[in-house]
Amino acid sequence: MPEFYSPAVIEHCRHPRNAGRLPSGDPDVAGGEAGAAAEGDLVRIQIRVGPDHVVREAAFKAFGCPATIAAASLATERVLGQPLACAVEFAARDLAQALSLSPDRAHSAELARGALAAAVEAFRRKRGLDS
Amino acid sequence: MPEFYSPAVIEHCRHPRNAGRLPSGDPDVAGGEAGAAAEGDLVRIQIRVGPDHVVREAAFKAFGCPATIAAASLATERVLGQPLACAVEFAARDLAQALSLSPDRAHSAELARGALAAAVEAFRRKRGLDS
Amino acid sequence: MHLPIYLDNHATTRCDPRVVEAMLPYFSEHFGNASSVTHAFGWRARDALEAALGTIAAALGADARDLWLTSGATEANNLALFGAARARRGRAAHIVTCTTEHPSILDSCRALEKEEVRVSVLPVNRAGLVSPDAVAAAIESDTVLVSIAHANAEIGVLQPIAEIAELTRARGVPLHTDATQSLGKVQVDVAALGVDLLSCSAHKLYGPKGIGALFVRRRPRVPLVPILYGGGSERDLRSGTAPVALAVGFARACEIAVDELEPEGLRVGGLRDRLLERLSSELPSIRRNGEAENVLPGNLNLCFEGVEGEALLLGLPELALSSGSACSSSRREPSHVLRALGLGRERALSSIRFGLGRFNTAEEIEFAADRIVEQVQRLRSVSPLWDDRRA
Amino acid sequence: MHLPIYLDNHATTRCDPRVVEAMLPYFSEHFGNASSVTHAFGWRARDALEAALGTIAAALGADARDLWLTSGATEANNLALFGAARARRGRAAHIVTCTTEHPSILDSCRALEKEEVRVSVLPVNRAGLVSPDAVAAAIESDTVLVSIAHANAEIGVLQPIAEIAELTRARGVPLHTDATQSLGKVQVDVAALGVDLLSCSAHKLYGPKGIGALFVRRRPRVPLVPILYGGGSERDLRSGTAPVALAVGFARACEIAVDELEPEGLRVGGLRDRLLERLSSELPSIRRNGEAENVLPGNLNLCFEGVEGEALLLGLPELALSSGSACSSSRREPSHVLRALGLGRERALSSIRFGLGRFNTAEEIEFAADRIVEQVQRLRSVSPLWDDRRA
Ligand SMILES: Cc1ncc(COP(=O)(O)O)c(C=O)c1O
Ligand SMILES: Cc1ncc(COP(=O)(O)O)c(C=O)c1O
Repeated sequence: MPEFYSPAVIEHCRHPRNAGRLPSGDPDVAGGEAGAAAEGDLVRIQIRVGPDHVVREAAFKAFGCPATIAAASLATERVLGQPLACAVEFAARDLAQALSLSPDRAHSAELARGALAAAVEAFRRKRGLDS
Repeated sequence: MPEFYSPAVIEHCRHPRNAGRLPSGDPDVAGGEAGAAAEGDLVRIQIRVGPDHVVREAAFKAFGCPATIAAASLATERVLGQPLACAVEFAARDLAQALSLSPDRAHSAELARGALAAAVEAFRRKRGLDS
Repeated sequence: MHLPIYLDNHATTRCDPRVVEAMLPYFSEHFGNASSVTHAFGWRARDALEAALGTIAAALGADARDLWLTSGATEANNLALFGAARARRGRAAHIVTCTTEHPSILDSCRALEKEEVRVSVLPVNRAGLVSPDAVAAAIESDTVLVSIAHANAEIGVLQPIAEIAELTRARGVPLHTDATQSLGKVQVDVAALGVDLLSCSAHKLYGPKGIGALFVRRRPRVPLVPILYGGGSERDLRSGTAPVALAVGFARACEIAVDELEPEGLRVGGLRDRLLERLSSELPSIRRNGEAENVLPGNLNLCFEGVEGEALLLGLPELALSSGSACSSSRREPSHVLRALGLGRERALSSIRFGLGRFNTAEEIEFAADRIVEQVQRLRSVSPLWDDRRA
Repeated sequence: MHLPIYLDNHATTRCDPRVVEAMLPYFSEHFGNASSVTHAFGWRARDALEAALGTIAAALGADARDLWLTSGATEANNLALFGAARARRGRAAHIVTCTTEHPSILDSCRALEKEEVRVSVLPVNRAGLVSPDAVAAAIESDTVLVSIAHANAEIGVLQPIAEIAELTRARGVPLHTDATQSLGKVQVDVAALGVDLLSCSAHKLYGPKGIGALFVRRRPRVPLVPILYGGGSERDLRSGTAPVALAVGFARACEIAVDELEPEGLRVGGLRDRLLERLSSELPSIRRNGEAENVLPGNLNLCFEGVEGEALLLGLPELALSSGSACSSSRREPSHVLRALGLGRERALSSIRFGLGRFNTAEEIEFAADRIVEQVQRLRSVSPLWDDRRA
């Protein structure tokens, strides 16, 4: 699909970073999801957050078009080392641009951001932090 | 035009028999015509009739499609040696068939017959014969 | 083995070198216009055209006089539908078709609705089959045409055309079938099928793109008006300079396909079965879409649960495959055919169409199976749906 | 010298070997479907198609996005006329054209009249020219299209399109021109001509039969509805699998024609002038039909008084010539174009159309002249009309 997808999308889709799952029972792990399989895209992202509130580990699973898989992959890569407070902003800003997504695939970046935001939110809730 | 025209038409059109004119002033010569240039076909046939009322010579001029030229040519060939009384019948019978004319070119045979009939008629009139 | 391996023979096919060879002299040597009646270039062209029409017609069990060349099956389908509807000249008209038809049928129907033609689009069952009884029941007093494809372009299923024909004939309604995918792959005979109109296209059977045909039965004659006018006689259904070289190519393509129909059907069907066997034995949770019995030999439409089709194709650059019909895969809409079978969006988007054909080899199929198994496994390991299913 | 000599280049042309060479790889090697977006076969086809569209558009001074490939000029003309008329969706519509148009225009108009579209068919003068003022005067408030061919297929005369365009533009009415005969022979530029729609066909400029195009200006956009539906998007004017090989051939044909336009125009025009010079110096009473100034370089339409055209052609088996337009010469109807010039049936039937082209040589023209002089003399010696004239 070089026709539709940038080299970055192709690279991430063929060699996803951080694909997999973290043990959801761990107290420092939380996850979120966005999308719906019935709609054709589902992204799940988990994060492990250090005591310093910095994201130490991330993992994703995605069902969807190559752009969706790539966006999730790139988001988990970028979120590493980010303080929780601005993790979503840092990781998800300009995802669409970084992957050169065409406007009709911008939705994919939104899903990655949504799943990440949900994971951060879930972590806060789990820890009783204010969001 | 092998597509439309039989070998007989092609042969007669490329090598017409008896093309030309007889001296119309001669007392034993008479001519007739059929068709109209404005309609796309004009056939003139002249005959020279012997004292025995047998056609001794014939000539034609034709403007029209190959079938018309061929029909006139064949008619002048066939009429030679025919007694005036049955000249038209003998010369013009089955002209269309002899030339394998398609139904939409049957008109050509009609013109040759018409011109020949007119020539016979003109001869009769010229000589004061009953028609 | 040449990569990528072409497995998209429903979209189009490689022009058979024997077809190209047959066409070649008609470009620069015998290049006349078949309607030039005054010289040898024209006669030669017309002879070639008539011989070609005869050969194509013979492949359909039809008479050459009942065959109209078109620019492809799209035009043939449009001619059948618009031609039949407009022949009513403004009087009420009704058409019966089904949900799994090609866009050249369904979009034409939509356009006809703007011309006040009523259209009944019948459902199909899970197998992709339309019910002959439903067709019969849908016929109204002003039905001008029933149009049901012979073989479907995505799931390859063969509709019970002969059965439908019995019912339409009893009601006096003309039956059209789009045989674009079936011609040259399975037996196609207008008498056996009992159809009044039939569309086909050369490029689906190893012929050139840009030529197809519509068969129009003369007795009883189906009333049709042309969609292209220009110099034909009153009863001509199609005007325009006949593309003689393409017609010759189409004819040669038919000839080869008919000659090799049985052995090729077995060979290609065997490759398809082998592919299915390998994939289903090495991968859990794959499902075949559509009827499994009455299917084109080269067709296989599979749903790989938990794996999105485009992502899978991106992992398979060595294989030329389609995740839907060629026409719709630029938008990310799940195939209307798969949806018509009752598949949800997810399952439809997880499906891949395999179209095996004349030039595929056993070696290619083994290679393809290896790669597909590997990629499906890899993507499933990334898939949240696969997680859920295992849970 | 190869016999018969082809002098019927208005009917169709020999596909240039360079064109065939360009097409060849797109039959069996790069054979993909340009709408297959999921694999390299499709991308390659789409790239080739887009490059071809660019080249064809450039030959017209147009933008590739304004160009729609069709199966030929017949389809392009039908699309322009039906498309414009039906875009009115049942509201009153009126079309202006002229008597010397190709049957694909005139027959379409006749069919449109059955759909309640009014058509004004303007006369031409003795030279074959339509009057721009008459066009302007014919425009009504509901005129949806003016359609006047750029060059006539029988007498080669070039209409004053740019002048007409000024008047139609002032009235806000789209102008269509059928440039089938002119493209590749004389300069054709949509901006210079000022047209909104333009039809052309590859096989008239040494390209393959079965492909043509309609240029449709986007700004201001001419409202058109398609005549072929099927899988295209809402704004697509044409559906159906694009014949990539033919498009590549069409493009190559345009490229060559544009490259060689001037020298070839001079060369072919020179051959034509030489033929005319020889015939008119060696034969009395021959008359040229149509305008003598603004004519296609390869066109010569001559009336040989007293000699019927078909009979003359039968005497000239070494020459491939037409006694009328290719489309109508199977019925023995005098050319509607010649009749439109005011020629009587006799004179029209005594006319021969010469279409000289790229592959004609000076040697061929001398040979042709020899044979024609000989045969005209022979047939005049058999002609009663010739007798009368001499009398
Ligand atoms: C079933 C079916 N009908 C019609 C068509 C259209 O054929 P063509 O490309 O010849 O217009 C196709 C292929 O695209 C098809 O698969
Ligand atoms: C002026 C003109 N318009 C249209 C056509 C039709 O072109 P095509 O053969 O591409 O349908 C022709 C030739 O036949 C023509 O000469």
